[in-house]
Amino acid sequence: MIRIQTEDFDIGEQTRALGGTGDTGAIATFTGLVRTRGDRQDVRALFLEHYPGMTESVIEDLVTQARERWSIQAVRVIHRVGELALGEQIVFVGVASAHRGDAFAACEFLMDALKTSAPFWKKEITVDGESHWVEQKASDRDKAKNWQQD
Amino acid sequence: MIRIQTEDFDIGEQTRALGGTGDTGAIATFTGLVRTRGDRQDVRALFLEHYPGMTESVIEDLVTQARERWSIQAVRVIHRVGELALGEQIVFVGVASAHRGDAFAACEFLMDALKTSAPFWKKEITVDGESHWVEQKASDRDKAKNWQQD
Amino acid sequence: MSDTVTVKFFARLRETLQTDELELPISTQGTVSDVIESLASRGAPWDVLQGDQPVMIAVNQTMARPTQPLSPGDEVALFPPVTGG
Amino acid sequence: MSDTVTVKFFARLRETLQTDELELPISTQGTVSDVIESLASRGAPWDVLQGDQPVMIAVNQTMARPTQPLSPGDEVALFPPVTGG
Repeated sequence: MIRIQTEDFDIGEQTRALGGTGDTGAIATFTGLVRTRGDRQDVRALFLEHYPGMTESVIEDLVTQARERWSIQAVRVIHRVGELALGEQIVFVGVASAHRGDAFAACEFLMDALKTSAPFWKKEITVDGESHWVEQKASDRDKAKNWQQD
Repeated sequence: MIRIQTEDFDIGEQTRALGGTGDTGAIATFTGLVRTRGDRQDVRALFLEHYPGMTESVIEDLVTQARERWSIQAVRVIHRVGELALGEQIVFVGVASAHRGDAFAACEFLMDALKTSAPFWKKEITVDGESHWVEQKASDRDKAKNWQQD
Repeated sequence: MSDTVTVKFFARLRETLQTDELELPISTQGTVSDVIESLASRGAPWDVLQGDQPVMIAVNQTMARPTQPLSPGDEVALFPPVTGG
Repeated sequence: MSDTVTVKFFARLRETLQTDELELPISTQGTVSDVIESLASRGAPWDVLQGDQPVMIAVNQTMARPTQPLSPGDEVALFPPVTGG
């Protein structure tokens, strides 16, 4: 399940939706939150823009790659867009598997890959009312590269 | 926060309790569930025993190790004991950090270390009414060893 | 089918160009590079497309290189490196 | 203080020995090994403590080796490899 939405989501509900088949032994989740220190200090909100259509298909493709690489049973990805205040949830990736190693690896892969290949752009709005587009991080590119297979 | 308890827990509530300071950018969680295929097939429940006192201090020590090794802001570990039916939640580890790499690494370290060093023992109860103690897995020992530093 | 492509802009590029989408005629055997050159030749602010900041390209919602040939009706998107998650 | 140690058993060991806790006198300079030998010498089922299956040791709730010296009042725990999580 992949959702791009403006609304918030409930992590408990999302996690329960991943498990409960009796075959699932492990659920790994990641939640990203708006934090006060981004590219600049005193961030009070983010504005998130995306490329409708392409975003969903890029994430679908990442989930397919994860399914080919690890033994996983269910995946849920939620990414919010629009304006999000400090402390709000931005993104959720949850992976269910029989085993914890697969759940952790697939969850971290999906987050790292999403950061560098899904068409989302973040603008930070600071407490002084200024705003600026966030720059892509070299550390994020490195993390994504580490998952590349020979 | 470390809890050993018979009662169930709500992942949404636990995750919300980890974040929300404005400094937190990343929350990684792991939840372990009772699954039908353990050491044997057709598991219908687990019985979990622990060593009161030692369990808490071992987990405290693992959390201290995680805090020394990664930049993390909050940790919650919940482990249930007693009889747990198929599909029920056994264990929760949640880690909050400014950055996702630290949150993922500390969460996976804590789960791997907990599996091989916290004094819990699992007995599987199968649908035919038989029960047997679970054997420690070599794969779990290997995972825990991989975190050892030179 | 029209002999044009749709060009979309996102994020900082969309704001700098004050344009989220336009239609552009393409010549036979045109590529993404031709589209970028044609737009940049309009002068400021369009020259940002050939400036210092990297411009990513998608054609029909798939990442593409500047050398990618275009067909009438294609959807070209130009945007800064992505920063979601 | 008594000249005994408390010995606790968990999981399969607790079930096999049908004992979760006992008090055992210790000699001066006694070690965990002495405690295990003394118990195993009672014969079946206690010989399981020196059988094929690994027995883990904690002294005062910290993992320990068989050579660890004991003092009166110490809490020794014997249990199978742990399997939580």
